[in-house]
Amino acid sequence: MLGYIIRRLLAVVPVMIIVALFVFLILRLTPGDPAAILAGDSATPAQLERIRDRLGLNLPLYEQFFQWVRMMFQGDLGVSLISNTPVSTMIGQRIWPTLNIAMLTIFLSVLIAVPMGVLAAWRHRSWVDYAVMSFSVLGFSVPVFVIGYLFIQIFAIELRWLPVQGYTAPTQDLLGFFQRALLPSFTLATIYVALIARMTRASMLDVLGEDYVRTARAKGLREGSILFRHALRNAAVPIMTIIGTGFALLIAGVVVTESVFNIPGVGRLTVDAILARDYPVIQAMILLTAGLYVLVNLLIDISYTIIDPRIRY
Amino acid sequence: MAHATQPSAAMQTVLGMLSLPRQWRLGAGPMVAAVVLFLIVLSALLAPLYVPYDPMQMGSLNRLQPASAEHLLGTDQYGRDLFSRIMTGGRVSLLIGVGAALFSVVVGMMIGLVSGFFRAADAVIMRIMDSLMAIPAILLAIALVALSGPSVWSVIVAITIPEVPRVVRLVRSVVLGAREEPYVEAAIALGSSMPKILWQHLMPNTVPAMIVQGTYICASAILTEAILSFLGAGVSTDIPTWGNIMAEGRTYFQVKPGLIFWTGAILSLCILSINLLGDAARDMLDPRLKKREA
Amino acid sequence: MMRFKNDDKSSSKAVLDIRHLSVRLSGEEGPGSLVLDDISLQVHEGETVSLVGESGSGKSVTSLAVMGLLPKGALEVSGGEIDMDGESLLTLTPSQMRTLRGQRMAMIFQEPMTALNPVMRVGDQIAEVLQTHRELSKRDCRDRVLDVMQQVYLPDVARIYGSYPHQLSGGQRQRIMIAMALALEPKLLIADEPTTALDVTTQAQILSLIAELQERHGTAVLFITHDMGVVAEVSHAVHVMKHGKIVEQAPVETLFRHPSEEYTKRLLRSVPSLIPRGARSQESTEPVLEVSDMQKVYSGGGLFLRKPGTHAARDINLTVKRGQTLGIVGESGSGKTTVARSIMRLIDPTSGSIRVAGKEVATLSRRALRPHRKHFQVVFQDPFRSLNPRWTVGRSLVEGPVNFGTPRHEAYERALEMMELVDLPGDALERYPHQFSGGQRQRIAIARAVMMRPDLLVADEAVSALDVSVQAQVLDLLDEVQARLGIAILFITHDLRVAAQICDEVIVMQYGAIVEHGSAREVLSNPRHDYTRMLIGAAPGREWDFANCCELLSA
Amino acid sequence: KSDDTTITAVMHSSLRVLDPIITTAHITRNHGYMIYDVLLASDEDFNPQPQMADWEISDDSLTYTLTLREGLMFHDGEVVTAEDAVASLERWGERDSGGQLIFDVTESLEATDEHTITWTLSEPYPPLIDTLAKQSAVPAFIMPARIADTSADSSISEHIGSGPFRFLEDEYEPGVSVTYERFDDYVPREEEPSWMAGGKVVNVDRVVWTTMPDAQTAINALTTGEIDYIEQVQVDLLPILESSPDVVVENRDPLGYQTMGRLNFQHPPFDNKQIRQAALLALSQEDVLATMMGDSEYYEICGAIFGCGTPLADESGSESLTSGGDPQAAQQLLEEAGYDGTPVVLMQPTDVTSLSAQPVVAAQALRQAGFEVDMQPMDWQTLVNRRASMSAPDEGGWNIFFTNWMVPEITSPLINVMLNGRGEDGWFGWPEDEELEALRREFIAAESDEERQEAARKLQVHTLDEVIYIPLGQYIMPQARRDNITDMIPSPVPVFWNIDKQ
Ligand SMILES: Nc1ncnc2c1ncn2[C@@H]1O[C@H](COP(=O)(O)OP(=O)(O)OP(=O)(O)O)[C@@H](O)[C@H]1O
Ligand SMILES: Nc1ncnc2c1ncn2[C@@H]1O[C@H](COP(=O)(O)OP(=O)(O)OP(=O)(O)O)[C@@H](O)[C@H]1O
Ligand SMILES: [Mg+2]
Ligand SMILES: [Mg+2]
Repeated sequence: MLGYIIRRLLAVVPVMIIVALFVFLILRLTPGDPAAILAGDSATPAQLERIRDRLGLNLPLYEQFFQWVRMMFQGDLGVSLISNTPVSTMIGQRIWPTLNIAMLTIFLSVLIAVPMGVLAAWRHRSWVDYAVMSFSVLGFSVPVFVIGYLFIQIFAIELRWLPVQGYTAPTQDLLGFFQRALLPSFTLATIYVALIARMTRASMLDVLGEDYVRTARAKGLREGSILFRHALRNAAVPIMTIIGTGFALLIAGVVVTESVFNIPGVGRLTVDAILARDYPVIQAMILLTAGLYVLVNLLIDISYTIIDPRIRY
Repeated sequence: MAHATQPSAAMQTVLGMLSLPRQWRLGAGPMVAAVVLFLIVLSALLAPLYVPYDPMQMGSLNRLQPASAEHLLGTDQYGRDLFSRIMTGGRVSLLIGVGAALFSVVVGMMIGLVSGFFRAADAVIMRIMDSLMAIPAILLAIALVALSGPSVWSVIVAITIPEVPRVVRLVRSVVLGAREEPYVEAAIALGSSMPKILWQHLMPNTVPAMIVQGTYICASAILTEAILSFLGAGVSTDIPTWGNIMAEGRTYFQVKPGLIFWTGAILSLCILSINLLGDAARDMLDPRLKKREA
Repeated sequence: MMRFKNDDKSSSKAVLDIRHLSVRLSGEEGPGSLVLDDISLQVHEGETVSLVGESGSGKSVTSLAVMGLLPKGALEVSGGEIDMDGESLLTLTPSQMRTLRGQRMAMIFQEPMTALNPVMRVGDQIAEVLQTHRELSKRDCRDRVLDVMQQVYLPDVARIYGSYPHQLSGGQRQRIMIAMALALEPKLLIADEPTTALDVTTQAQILSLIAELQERHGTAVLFITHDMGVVAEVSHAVHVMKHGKIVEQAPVETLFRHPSEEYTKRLLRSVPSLIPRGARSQESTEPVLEVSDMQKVYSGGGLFLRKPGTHAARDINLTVKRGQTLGIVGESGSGKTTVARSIMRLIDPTSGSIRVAGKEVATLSRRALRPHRKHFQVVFQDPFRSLNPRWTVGRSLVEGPVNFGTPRHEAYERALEMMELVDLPGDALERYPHQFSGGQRQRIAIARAVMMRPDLLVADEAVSALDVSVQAQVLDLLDEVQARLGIAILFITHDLRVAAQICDEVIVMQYGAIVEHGSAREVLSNPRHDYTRMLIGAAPGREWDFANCCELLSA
Repeated sequence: KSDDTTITAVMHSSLRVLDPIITTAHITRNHGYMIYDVLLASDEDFNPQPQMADWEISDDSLTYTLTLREGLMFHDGEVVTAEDAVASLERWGERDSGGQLIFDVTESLEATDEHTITWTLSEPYPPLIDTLAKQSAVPAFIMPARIADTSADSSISEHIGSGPFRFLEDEYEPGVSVTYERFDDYVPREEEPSWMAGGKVVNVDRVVWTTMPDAQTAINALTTGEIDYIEQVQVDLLPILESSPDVVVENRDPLGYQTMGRLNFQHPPFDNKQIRQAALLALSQEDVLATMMGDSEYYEICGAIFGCGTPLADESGSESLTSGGDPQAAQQLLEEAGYDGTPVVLMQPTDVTSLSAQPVVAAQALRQAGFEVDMQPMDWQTLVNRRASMSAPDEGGWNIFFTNWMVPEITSPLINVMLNGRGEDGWFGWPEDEELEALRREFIAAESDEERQEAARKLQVHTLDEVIYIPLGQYIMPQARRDNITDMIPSPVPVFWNIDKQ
């Protein structure tokens, strides 16, 4: 197992290389020109050309690539083409809000969704089941911003319990963090709750008919421990996967929610960078997410072996 | 939906006439769902025949009208008839939603089965998936459009590619457990080929998860399409799609909530039906559940 | 001299009282057919009542009905009453039922593989019973569990406590089930074929354990088994079931000496004799299976630190010739299944050579092995899980032949024939595995393997769940196929009677190694190794001639 | 520091480029006005006024002497010298198109002493003072010489000016927020503030510019008082604010924006003058503006290429545009011109709200007039890239796109980049038009206001006749503030001096 973990961690390197190459190619294939956004509307072609030279955008592709890779190996993520700030500083500022909110969201989602799904499976085709399904349908098909606006309207504007927008770091003011992170987290959580609850239900239904559930009943266990200790654990692998990939998605940043609640996270950073073709920022962001994904996925994979001892790699 | 029971009965007879095996006949709930879905698809397909206005016809003096006899659901910010737009919008949206869900599930399923079953392939495939997962859909969409021009298909592909690794992970996770089941060993002992074991023994285990994930992808693709359109990487924003109507309606959320409400309602109805059908399908696939029916 | 239990318990308090119980299939359209038809039986304090009879006759369903655990939506009680200690069980609320279960009534399920939670350590699964019903500290609880595990004669309890079900042998799992049921010393114990996977010595120990429990607590035991020897030794009274009805009931001695019903007589006649049959003429010397110096060590796993492995098979050497049957008997957990699975290449042997029909298979890749699969087939020890729960039985049956080119309809026809041969109705092909009884599933598994017409058949406890008459029928079937096709059979069993009747040669295993090897006659009537002697000495009902309803003359 | 007054303002976009010389982005220009000062500035009557310096013009109009006033200091504590000003002007001159014209006729630009800048020309250039004082697109901001020495093609990396606010580098998060602090050593002029001219007296301690990508959120935050000010409110969202008594909605900028369309002269069908005219005839300002803005209070139909409400405004030749379009005439003209149905590639930027309606309305109008229209959606960056492509429309080129200008950016032929007839050297669309060039020269040479007006009128007529570009009218984006924010100066650039927070 230890060997496996080490092998997986080492695999970060090829993953990064694939991602780097891929991203680099995609970016250079996409039309758009950071020089143009730098210079604004009334720049002349000659001026643009000079800026492009200056930014190194006129070098041959492979040279740009190797230069970038070389810098990466020296731990230098480069400088934003647009704002001229070091990319590491920019990401450093932006990653924490996203991470913190992602963790809160996943925590809330799991807390709410798993019992919901278990209940729905337990009371298959009862009103609980249908209620969970209706909630999930809404969670899937109502755009996030609508949920966000509704929360804001109710909790921030009508009731004035929580602020409308913004972000406070938990290290700075824990209460402030929760006040500002609660609405966005719940907003994000709706879709995850929907997804996780459905998955839990689906997975539990498979398990509840198994003989060992009957054995557990024969032992006189309470329904709760039958469901959560015996059945849920057997159903947990796909649920864990959904939670894991959900978390991975969240740490990549979720643009719409970040916009609605004005959270300075990496989601907006990435989209802004893509729209401005700020290559170093995009490249660094994607590499970072790739790295995080490798890590999260490794954790998911390890969790499988803990949940289900029959799973071996 | 009050009148939906009648066509349901009719459908029952039709199915009866087709003399489908009994286990393929649906209960009342799924039956209604099937009919509703059928009606939605049909009304989207036939929209050009019956909608009162050209869904792209603007009237600058007609902006954001409330519902009236003239405009059943009012008009949008360009003075276009909302009813006509919503009904027509289903065409592109359903294509994208269903297309993206189908593609990602099918592709993800194949890769996931192989990856989950063969330890040797797993390491390589999953690392490629990890890499794919990191590419943002937006970027992909912009690049794809640049390469092949804007079209519904590039939207579907752009949405599908980042979705595939997640499906793969899910399928693989189910397979990792299922491959240890004795009946898989039994199949090996009976000389079943790998494709057969993957497809016939292991795949059905993934169906419940795939139904959940598939409906989710379907819905989220319909909504994501709007985001891509707004980056110019999708279908043109004046072509109505449910995603576009809602995304454009975002600004008018408080001024004219109908833009989002009605579109959201029909989308929800659609997803609800798909969900009900999915549940029915999974129950059909699981003999133990079928028996547990009340 | 056979000693039946003659102390009459019918005067003591009835712990379990079943009156006119009927259970039927519940379906969407109207009331389904009856699975249990007007069953009545009583078990008194300290009494052991055996339930024997045809496989699929409703023995397990009866016990599930008592426990209130009939599968929802599939089976339901349609009439009658079940009382425990005078309390009507059918009217209890779920939570009242819950307090009864585990504490005052416990059940040992028929198929331990599926009845144990695959993702929980078995020790914890036992501990759970204690934690639910008793206030115990963690430490005490663990000690108590280890203690119970020792009582059921599990070896190496510390390792087994931390093992998962799939890491245990069939008999070990079964003992876990037993430990779980006995942990709280219940008032009523329902044991549904609790010893099918146990070798006779262990079986004897478990049976005396139960007897001891009865002595101390006056536990009432409802004992379901196919092993007439066991019935003869443990029961006070016997009920014989057929087609969902109780056809005969009598005190044990009466039943064995003077069976009245034709079915009972037939049943008793079918009990195989312990005396090995005469050696068959050896036509062929062509070896179908040759195993030499095979070893298997299961690695220990562990998240970070590798735990020590289990050496489950050591230096295994054996040969099976065409048309010959080689029996493997031995202690539970001695590595029999391991040997079988290695031969089938379902697990990779650690070292050694395995040749099937002249082909070295120990080192072949899975892919390269596939074309050879039709030459050797296996019947698994746990038939339920070896059938895909989502597939109809028919589909499972034709899978193999279709893989090797038989047209589907032809394979179906053959499957239909096979159903008849193993005494299952033809409509069984359209049903799903969970709708069958344990013995029925086992027959399906046998049918599936035989359908393939292999050169080598590995049968791991293939007839343990069958009532003796069906068992006889299946054994005949095997015999016949063997005669016709010259199949070589590797037959793993705990039932020495069965071994005596069908094996040409017998291997005795203990602690992963072969301790004795010889012709069946030699090994069974003239054992040399201590362990073999012990084994034979422990065979239940050794002194009784079931077919003739009297003591064996030689005994 | 808790009793500091801070104004939190949501600006129209996020500040990501910090160098006000390298880019023409409005937000960066606004940032420039916060931390830098200018030598001369224009007041609300478009008249140049002294700001950092006074000026004198020699009688032969060839020598300009600018004298810095006392007390000017950079944020790093250094005194502002003429050297700094010269270096800054030179860098500006490389980037600004108006500046380039001056440097084309410059003989020398020198710091003759610590406070005096002497600018000698080789031939008279009447608009020099106006150009130095203009407030858009690239004002001549003054920065320390060491920073101004940076090449005009790379961004500066130090942000030190002599303006009324200091830039707090540590608190800057690109794309999120910028924080400015009052520069205590700034010495304002005595005069009343008027647009960019006059005394810049700062009454608050800090100004924070944040970006809120979601307009709805910004409005909600304003109603709850989490922010103080929104620079631009989408007109459609104004009804939401009606119910908030402590929020004031008003027009700060009297001029607003001009929206316009540009055709590609290099490729068919718009290489044909008649077809260009047909396109112009097909369009109606009313339709475009109403669709864009909804409420007619916030737009103005205006046929003047230099923008209405400006000194050179003149609406000759724009009758069809301003009176609802003339599809019949367009159709007829199109037929006469022998339009062969070549599809017109119309680029539609989808991620810029203020530009998403024009293409849609125009496409509909053009189709009605008989054009084949191929409207292609794309993000603004792709558009910016593509409009620079001179390839044929079906090979990655284009035929029409739309954009908006702040009116001060187009008020005169000197700064209006579209009035350039030098073909491939000119602005996207690349008309080759000798007459246009001649008219522009005539304007530059004009000595009196009358001559200038006349030249401008000729340009107006010529521009619409040749369809150099199509003005589609003017619109205003109202601003919203909490009512405790007072005394904000009306101006095209939102300024944070003079403003107070109660
Ligand atoms: N879930 C079910 N659905 C339908 N039929 C069932 C179900 N479970 C059991 N049966 C049927 O009920 C009958 C009695 O089954 P039961 O398991 O009680 O037999 P049994 O006497 O225990 O047999 P065995 O000795 O083989 O275990 C069988 O014919 C079986 O096919
Ligand atoms: N997957 C495994 N991992 C670790 N140990 C195992 C595993 N499978 C079996 N064992 C151990 O190997 C030994 C031999 O097991 P095996 O199943 O071969 O016994 P058996 O002879 O078939 O016993 P029984 O008669 O009880 O079925 C047992 O002690 C068991 O605990
Ligand atoms: Mg049974
Ligand atoms: Mg075994």
